[in-house]
Amino acid sequence: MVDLNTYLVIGALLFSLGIFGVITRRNGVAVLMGVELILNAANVNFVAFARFGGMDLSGHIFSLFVIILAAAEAAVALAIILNIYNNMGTINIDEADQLKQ
Amino acid sequence: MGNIQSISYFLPELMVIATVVVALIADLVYSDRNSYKVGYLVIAGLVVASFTLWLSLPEETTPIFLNTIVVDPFSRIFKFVFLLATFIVVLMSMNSDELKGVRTGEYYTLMAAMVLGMSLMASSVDLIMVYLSIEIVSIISFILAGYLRAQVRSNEAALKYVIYGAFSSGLMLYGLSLLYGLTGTTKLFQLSGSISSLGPGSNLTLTVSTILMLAGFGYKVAIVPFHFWTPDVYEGAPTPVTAYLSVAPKAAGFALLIRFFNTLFGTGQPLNSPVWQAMEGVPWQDILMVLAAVTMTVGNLVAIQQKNIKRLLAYSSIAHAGYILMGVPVLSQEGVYAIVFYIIVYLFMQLGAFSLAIVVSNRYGTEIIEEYSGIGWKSPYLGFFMAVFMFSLTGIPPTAGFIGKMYLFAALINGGSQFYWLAIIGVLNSVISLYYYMRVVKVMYFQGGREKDLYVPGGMSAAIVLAMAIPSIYFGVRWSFLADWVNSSLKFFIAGF
Amino acid sequence: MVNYGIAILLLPLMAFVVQIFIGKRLPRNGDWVSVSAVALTLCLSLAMFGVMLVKYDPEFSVDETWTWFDLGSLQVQIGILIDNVTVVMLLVVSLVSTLVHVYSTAYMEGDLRYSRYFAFLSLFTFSMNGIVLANNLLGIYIFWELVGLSSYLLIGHWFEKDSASDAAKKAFLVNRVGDIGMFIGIMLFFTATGSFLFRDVFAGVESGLLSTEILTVAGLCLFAGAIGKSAQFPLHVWLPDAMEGPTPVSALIHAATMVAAGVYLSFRLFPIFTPTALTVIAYIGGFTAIFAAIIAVTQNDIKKVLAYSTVSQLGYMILAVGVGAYTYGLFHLVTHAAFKAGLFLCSGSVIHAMHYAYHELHDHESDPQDMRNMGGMRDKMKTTFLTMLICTVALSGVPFTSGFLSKDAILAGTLSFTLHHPEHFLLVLFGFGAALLTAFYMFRLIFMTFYGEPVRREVYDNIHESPSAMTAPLVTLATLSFFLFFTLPYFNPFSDHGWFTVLIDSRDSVVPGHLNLTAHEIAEGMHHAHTPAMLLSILIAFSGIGLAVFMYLQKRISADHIAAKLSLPYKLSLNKFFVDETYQRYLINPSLILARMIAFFDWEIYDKYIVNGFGKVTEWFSRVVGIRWDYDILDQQIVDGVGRTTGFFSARLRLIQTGKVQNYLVWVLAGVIMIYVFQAI
Amino acid sequence: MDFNILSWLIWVPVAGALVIVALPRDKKDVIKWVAASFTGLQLIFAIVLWMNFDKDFVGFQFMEKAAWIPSFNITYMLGVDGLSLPMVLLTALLSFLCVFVSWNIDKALKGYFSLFLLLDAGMMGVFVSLDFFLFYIFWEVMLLPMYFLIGIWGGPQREYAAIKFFLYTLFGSVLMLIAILALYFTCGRTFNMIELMATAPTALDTLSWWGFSGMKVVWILLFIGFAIKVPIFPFHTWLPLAHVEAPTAVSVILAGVLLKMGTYGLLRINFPMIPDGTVWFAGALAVLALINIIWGALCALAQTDLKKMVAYSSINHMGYVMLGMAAVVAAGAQHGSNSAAAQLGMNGAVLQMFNHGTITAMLFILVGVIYDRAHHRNIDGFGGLASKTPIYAGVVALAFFAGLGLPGLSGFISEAIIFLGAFPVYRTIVMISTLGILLNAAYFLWSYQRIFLGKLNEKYADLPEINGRELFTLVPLAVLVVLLGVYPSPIIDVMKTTMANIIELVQVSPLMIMP
Repeated sequence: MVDLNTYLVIGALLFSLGIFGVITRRNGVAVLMGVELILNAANVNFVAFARFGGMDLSGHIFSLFVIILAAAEAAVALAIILNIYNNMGTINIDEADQLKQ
Repeated sequence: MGNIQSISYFLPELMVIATVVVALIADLVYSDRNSYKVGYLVIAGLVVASFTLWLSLPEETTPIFLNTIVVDPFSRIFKFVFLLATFIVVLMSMNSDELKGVRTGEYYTLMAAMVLGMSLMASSVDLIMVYLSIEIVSIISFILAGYLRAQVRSNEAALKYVIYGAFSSGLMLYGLSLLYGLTGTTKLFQLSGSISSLGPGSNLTLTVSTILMLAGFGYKVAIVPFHFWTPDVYEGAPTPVTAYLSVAPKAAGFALLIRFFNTLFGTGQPLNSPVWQAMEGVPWQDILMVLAAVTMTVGNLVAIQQKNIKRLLAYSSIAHAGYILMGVPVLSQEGVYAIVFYIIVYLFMQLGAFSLAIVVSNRYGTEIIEEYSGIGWKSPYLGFFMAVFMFSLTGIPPTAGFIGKMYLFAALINGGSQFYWLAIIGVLNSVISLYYYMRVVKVMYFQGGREKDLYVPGGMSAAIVLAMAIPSIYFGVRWSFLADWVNSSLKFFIAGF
Repeated sequence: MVNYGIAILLLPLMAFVVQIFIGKRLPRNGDWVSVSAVALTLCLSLAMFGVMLVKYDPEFSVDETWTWFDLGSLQVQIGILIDNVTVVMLLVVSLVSTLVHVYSTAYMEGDLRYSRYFAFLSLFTFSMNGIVLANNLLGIYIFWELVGLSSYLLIGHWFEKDSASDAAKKAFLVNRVGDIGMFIGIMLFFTATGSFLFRDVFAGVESGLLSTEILTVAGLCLFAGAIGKSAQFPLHVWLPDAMEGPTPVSALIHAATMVAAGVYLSFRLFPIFTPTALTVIAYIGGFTAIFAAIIAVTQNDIKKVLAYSTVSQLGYMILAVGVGAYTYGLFHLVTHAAFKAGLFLCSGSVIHAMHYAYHELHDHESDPQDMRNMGGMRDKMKTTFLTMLICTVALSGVPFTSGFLSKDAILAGTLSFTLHHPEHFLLVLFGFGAALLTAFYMFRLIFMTFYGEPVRREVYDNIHESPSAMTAPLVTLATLSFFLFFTLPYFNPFSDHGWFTVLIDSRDSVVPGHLNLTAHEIAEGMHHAHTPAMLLSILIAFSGIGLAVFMYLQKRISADHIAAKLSLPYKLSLNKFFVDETYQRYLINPSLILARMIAFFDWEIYDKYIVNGFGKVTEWFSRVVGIRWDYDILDQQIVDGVGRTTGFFSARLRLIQTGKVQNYLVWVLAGVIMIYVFQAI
Repeated sequence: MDFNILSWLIWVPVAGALVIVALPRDKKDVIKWVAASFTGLQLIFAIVLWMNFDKDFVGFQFMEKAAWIPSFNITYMLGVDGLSLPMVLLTALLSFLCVFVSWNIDKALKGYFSLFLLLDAGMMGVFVSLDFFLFYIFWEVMLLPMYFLIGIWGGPQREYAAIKFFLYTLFGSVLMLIAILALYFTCGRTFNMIELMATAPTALDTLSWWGFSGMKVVWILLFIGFAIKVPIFPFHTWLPLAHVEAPTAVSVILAGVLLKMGTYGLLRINFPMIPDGTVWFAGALAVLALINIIWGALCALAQTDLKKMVAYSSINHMGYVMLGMAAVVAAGAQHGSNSAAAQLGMNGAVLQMFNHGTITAMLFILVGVIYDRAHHRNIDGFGGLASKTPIYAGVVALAFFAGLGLPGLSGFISEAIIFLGAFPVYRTIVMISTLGILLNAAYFLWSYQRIFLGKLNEKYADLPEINGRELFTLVPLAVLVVLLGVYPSPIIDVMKTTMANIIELVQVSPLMIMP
C-alpha cells in the first residue's frame, strides 16, 4: 500500500542523490541535473503532502511554480555554461577556479 | 483581498513592470551605440515608481492577491531602499568604464526587473511567493554577475553563483516542503498559529526544515558559512553589479528574514511566543547570535587581508551583514528598528565607497589599495569623501555609520543580559574593522608623492558621490527625520502580530 | 617685629629677581644689589637683636599665621614665628651672608657668571631666612628644598667641570632622600593633628594624639630631613663633594648656615622627640662626629679637611640634641658658624693666592687646594694666617674662645647623659675622641699650610695677601670667635653663662607620660658634670695640639711611619671608609639597571609582544581565516613568533577555498550540519 | 544668560577651521594668523567665562539645553562647574599657544591648522558637554584630527603611531559606548548627566550581567575607556610612541589636554554616577597609581630620547592624579569620615591635572625647541649647552624643577596635598610612592646634567639661542607655574565647591558607610 511515507522516502532519496551529484560531478551539466533532482525531491514532497495530508491545493500549485522556475534557472545556467565553453573550451567546472583567494 | 481590488495597491510594482516592458522594447529599437539610453528610460521609470510609492501611504497591513503579499509601511520603506539603490547603481553603471563597449540595454532592463523581485521579497507572506521572489532575484543576479560575456572571470563568477544559488535555494525549497508538510499551509500568518499547535513530536522535522530555510536566506544575505560565493562573485562581476549585489539583494534578504522570523517566532517579546514552547530546547536565538558573531568576525578578519578595494568592500559587506544580523535574534521593536535604520545608512556608505572606487579606477586605472597612495593630496575631493565613507563604515562619529551601529547595540543592550556578549563582540569587531578601513585612508594620505594634479571628477559621478556622502554625514548629526520615518514604518509591522 | 621678619625674608628675594633678569646689564653686574640687600637684612636683624636684648625676656615670642589656601573643610595655614632663637639665627645667617657677599666681590671677580652667582647667593639667603622664620612644618619643608635648590645651583656654579655638576646633582638627590623621610614625618603629624603649625602639633602631641611608637617613627622621619641637610651619617656623602663649589659658598652654605638647618630643626622639634628617638639621634650624631673626624685626619685637600670637620662638628650639635643639651647644640651652631665660616674664608684666601701664583707660572696642572703643595705661607699672608689660627684654636676648643664654651657644654651634657644611662658610655667616647682628633687635624692643617718650608720656591714667591675685601670678613669672624661676645654681660671665660644661655632657655618635652627628663633635671645633671668635663676637654684639646706639633711641626714622629704602621685604618680613613663606592655599587647602579630593565620590558617586550600581540593575533587569525598569504604593514614584527606556524596553518586552510565551487557546497552542508549539531547540544 | 558662551567656545574653532579651508593654500601667513586669532578669541571667551564664574554655586553654570534627537532623548546640553572650568581654560590656553608652537610647519599648512582647530573644538566639547551622548561624540570626534595630525605631520614611525593610537583609544571608547547604553537603559532612557548622577547610583543595583553586579561591570567598562586615555598602567604603551612621533604642538596637546580627559571622565562620570563602583575600586586605583608613579619614573630614568623621557614623566605624573582621586574614600565612615583628607586628595588631583598640563606643555615645547635646532633628541648627544644658551637652559631648568615638584613651583603643591590626602587611607602605598619624588628628581637632574652641564659639545658651538616666538609660547606657562606655585588659591577656590559636592555624591554609596 503506497502511503505518505513511501513518497517522503523517495523524496529524501532524490534529495540525497541530488546532493551527491552536485558534489561529485565534474561536468557542469551533470551538476545542474543534481540541482534538478533536489528541486524535484521537494516537488514530490509537496504533492505528496497535498495529496495525503488532506490539505488544500497549494502544494500542487507550489510544485508547479517550482517546475517553471527550475526551467528558467536551468535555461540561465545552461547559457552560462555555454558561455564558459566558448571562452575556456571546457564545461568542466573545477577548471573554473581562477577566482581563488 | 481579490486580485482586482489588489491592483490599486500594487501600483508601484506595476510601474516597475511597465518600465521593464518599455525598456525591453526600446532596447530592440536602439542600435548598439545608443543602447545605453535605455538606462535613462529605466531611471525615468524608477522615478515614477518611487513617486507612486510615495503617494501610496498604507494605513495598515493589507494582504493582497489572495494573501500572498502584503502592503505595509515595512515593505514600503524597503521598496524605497531598492528603488534608491537601483537608481544610484544605474547611474554608476553609466559612468563606469567597465561597461563601455558592451550592449547595456538588457542590463538596465534586468535591474529594473530585479527591483520587482526584491519588492516582492520584501512583501511576500506566502511561502510560494517567498520562493518565487527569491528565485526572480537570484536568476537576474546570475545574469548580471556574468554580464561581461567576454571576460572569463565574469563567466566564472556567474557559473559559481548559479550553481551555488540553485543548490541553496534547492535546500531551502526542501525545507519549505517539510514545513508545508507539518503545517499544511503556505501562508505565513497561519503558519505561526499551526506551528504552535504542533506537539513536541514534530520538533525534529521542524528544526531541520528551519535550518534548511536558514541556509537559503543565509545564502541570500551571505551569512557565514553560506557566504563562500561572495568574494569570488563580487570580484568577478562588474563593479557596479558588485555594488548592487552587496546592497540591494542583501536588504531584500533581510526584509524577508525579518518578516519570516517575526511572523513565525516573533511577538515583539522574545522567548514567550507559543512557537517557542512548540520547539522547546531549540536555541534559535543562540544560533542566530552565534551566526551573527561568526559572520562579522570572519568578514572583518578576511577583509584585513584584502589588497583589492572591491574584495575589501565585498568582505566588509559580509561583516556588515553580521552587524545587521545582530538585530534579528532580539526579535524586538528595537531590533527591527535598528536593522532597518542600519540598512538605509549602509546603503549610502557602501554605494558611496563603491562609486568612489569606480571613479578612482576610471581615473587612475587601479583597484589595488596600495596604488591609492597620495590620492588624498592629488585629489582632495576623492580623498576626503573616501575618508568619510571609510569612517562611516567603521562607525566613528559624527557619521551615519556610528548612529546605525549605536542603534544595533542599543537594541542588544536593551534586549537583556543574554545579548551583552554579542554586543561586546560587535564593538570589538568595529575596532578590528577600523584597521583595514584606515589602511585605505592611510595609503591615500600618509603615503605617496604629494604632487597636486587637483583632479575633480566630472558632473555625474561627482553628483553620485555627493548624494551618498551628504547623508552619510548628515544622518550622523541630525537623524531625527530618518529615525521617525523608520519608526512610523514599523508601527503596524510589529503591531501586526 | 613681624614686619621686620617679612622684610628680612623679601629683601634678598627681590635682589634675586633683579639679578636674574637684569643683573648683567647693571653696572658691576649688579653685585651691589645683592650686597646692599643682604646688608639691609643684617641691619634689620641687628635691630631685632637689639630689641631682644632690651626686652631680655626668655619667653619672648611672636607668632602670626595666615591662611595660604582654603579647601573648605580645611585651611592650610602658614606663618611667621619670631622668638629669641629666630632672632639669633637671623643674625647669624645675615651676618655670615653679608660677610660672604663682601668677600665674594673680590673672590669671584671677573667670573663668567658673576651676576648669576650673586643672584643665587641672595636666593639662598632668602630661603635660609625662610627656614628660620617659618612657624610650621610645611613652610620649613618648602624652604628646606629651596636651600637645597640654591645649594644645587651654587655647587654647580662652575658646571663646566663634570665634578662640579656631579657634586651638585649628588647634593640635591641625597638631600631629597632625607626630605622624603621628612615629608613622611610631616604627613604623619598632619594626619594626626590636622595642622602644620608647631604650636598645634605640639599641642596635639601633648594631648596624646599619637601613640608613642608612631611618635617615635614620626620624629625620626622628620629627623631624616636633618640627617640629609646636616650631612649626618649615612647621608653625609654629599657635603665633601659640595666643596666643588666656590669657597665662599662653602663658607656660607656648607659650613655656617644651611648645614646647620638640620640642627635648627632638631632644636625646634626637640620637645616632640621620644626617648627612643633621642637615643637614635644621639648615636647618629656621636658616630658622625668621630667618623668624620677620623676621615679628616688623613685628607690632604685643605677644603676637604674643613668639610669633614664640619660634618664632625654638626655631629656634635646633633649629639647635643640627642642627649638633651639641645640648647647647647644651638649654642655650638652659633659659635661654630662664626669660626668655621672664618676657616673656610681663610682657606679661600689661601687657595686664591695659590691659584694666582700658579696662574702667574702658567701652571694649570697642580692643585691649588692640596696642602702638600703649600707650606711656610705664614709670613706671606699675615692676616690670613692669624685669623685662621684664631679660628682653629676656637674650633679645637681652647679656653677663652667661643668654641671652648659650646663644645665644653656639649661634652658636659653628654657626660651627664651617660651618668644617667651608663649603657650609653659609647657617646662619651665619641664625644671626647672627636674632640681629640679635631684639635689634631686642625693644627695639622695649620702646620702643613703655614709652617715648614715651601714646597716650590717660585710658587712661594708669587704668593700675595688677598685684597681687603677678603681680609676684612676674616678679621670680623676671627674676632667673633672670642668667648666675650657670648658670655656678656659676664666675663667668666670658663662658664657659658651669659645672655645666650639666659635668653635661649630649654623647654620641657611635650611627649606624654614624662618619659624624658625635664629641662631642669638636664640642667642639674650638666651642672654637676660641668667641671670634670671642662678639665677633661681642656686636657684633650691640648694633647691633640701637642700631637700635631710633634708630628707636623717638629716632625719628631713621622706621619708616614704611622700611616704605614696603621695601614688598614689609614686606608679606610683616606678613602672615607668607601661609603661612596658602596652606595655606587649597591644602590645606584642596581637601581639604574632596574630602570633599564623595566624600560626594556615596557617597550621591547610588553608593548611589542603583548599589546601589539593583540593586533598580531588578530592579524594572524585574519590570515588563517582569510586564506591569504600576503602580508601587511601593521604587524611585520609578529612574524618572528608566529610566522612559521602561520605558514603551516594557512597551508592547511587554503584547502577551504580552492575556488572550486563544489568545495563551497560541501561547506554549505557542513554549515547546515554544524548548526544542527549546535542546536542539538 | 542668553549669550551662549559655551557654544561659542566650541564652535569658534570650527568656524576658524572652515575659514582656513576656504583660504587658498599658498597664503601661509594668512592661514597662521587666522588660526591664531580664532584660538585667541576662544581664549578670550574662556577668560570671560572664568571671570563670570560663581565660585560658591553648587552644580553647573552657563547651562545650555536644546533638543537634538527627541526620539532617543538626546539633547545638546552644555554646562561648566569647578571641575571642567580649569580644564576649559587649560584647553583654550594651550590651543592658542600651540598655534605659535607650530608656526614653522611648512608641510600642508592648511590641512594642519584646520585639523588642529577641529581637535581644539573636540576637546572643548568633551569638557563642557553635559549630555552623555554629546560627550561621547566629542570624545570620538577628537580622534580623527589627532589621527591625521600624527600620521601626516609626525616623525619617522608616524603611520604606526597613528594607527596604534587610533586602535587603542577606539578600543577603549567602544567599551565605553556599551557602558553608556547600559546606563541609558537602566536609568530610564536618559543621557542627561545631571539626571544620571541622581538616578544611576540606585538604578544600577538592579542591573546584573551574567551574575556579576552590573554596577561593577559598567564601572570597569567606563574605567577602561578612560584608563586608556590617562593612561593607566597596563594601557599606557601607546603614549610614549604617540608623543614621540607626533609634532611638537600635537604632543603638547596630547600630554596637556588629552590625558586629562581620562581623569576628567573618571571624576565626571564614574565617581558621581557609580559611587559603589568607585568605593569598590578605590583601593585598586591607588595601587595602579603607585605602579604608574614608580613604573613611569623608572622608565623615564632609563630613556635616552628626551621626548620619550618627558612622555614617561607624564605617565608618572598622572599617577599622582589617580592617587589623589583614590583618596575620595577617606570621607567614608570606615576611614573615620576624614573629609579633610578627601578634600585634599580630590582638589590635589584636579590641581595636579591643571599643573601637569602647564608643566608638561612647557617640557614638550622645550623639547621641540632643541629638536628644531639640533635635529635630534638624544640626551647624551648634547652637553654643556648651558654656557651656550643660558636663557634656554634657564627656562628648561624652571620646567624641570617644576616637574620634579620643587616647592614654590606649581607641581609641588598639588603633589603635596595629594600625598597628604591619600596618606590616611593608603599609608604604605603613599610611603612607597614618595620614592617617585626622588626618582623624578633623579631623571630630571640627570638629563639636565647630560644636556646642559659639563664641557660644551663642540658640535653645538654655534647653537642659536631660543627665539622670541618660542619664548612667547613659554612665558605664559612659566608665569602660571610660578604663580600657582606660590598662590594656588585661584584654581582651588574655583573647584573646591564642586569637589566637595562630588565627594558627597560618592559618600552616598552604602559601601562608604559599611565599616
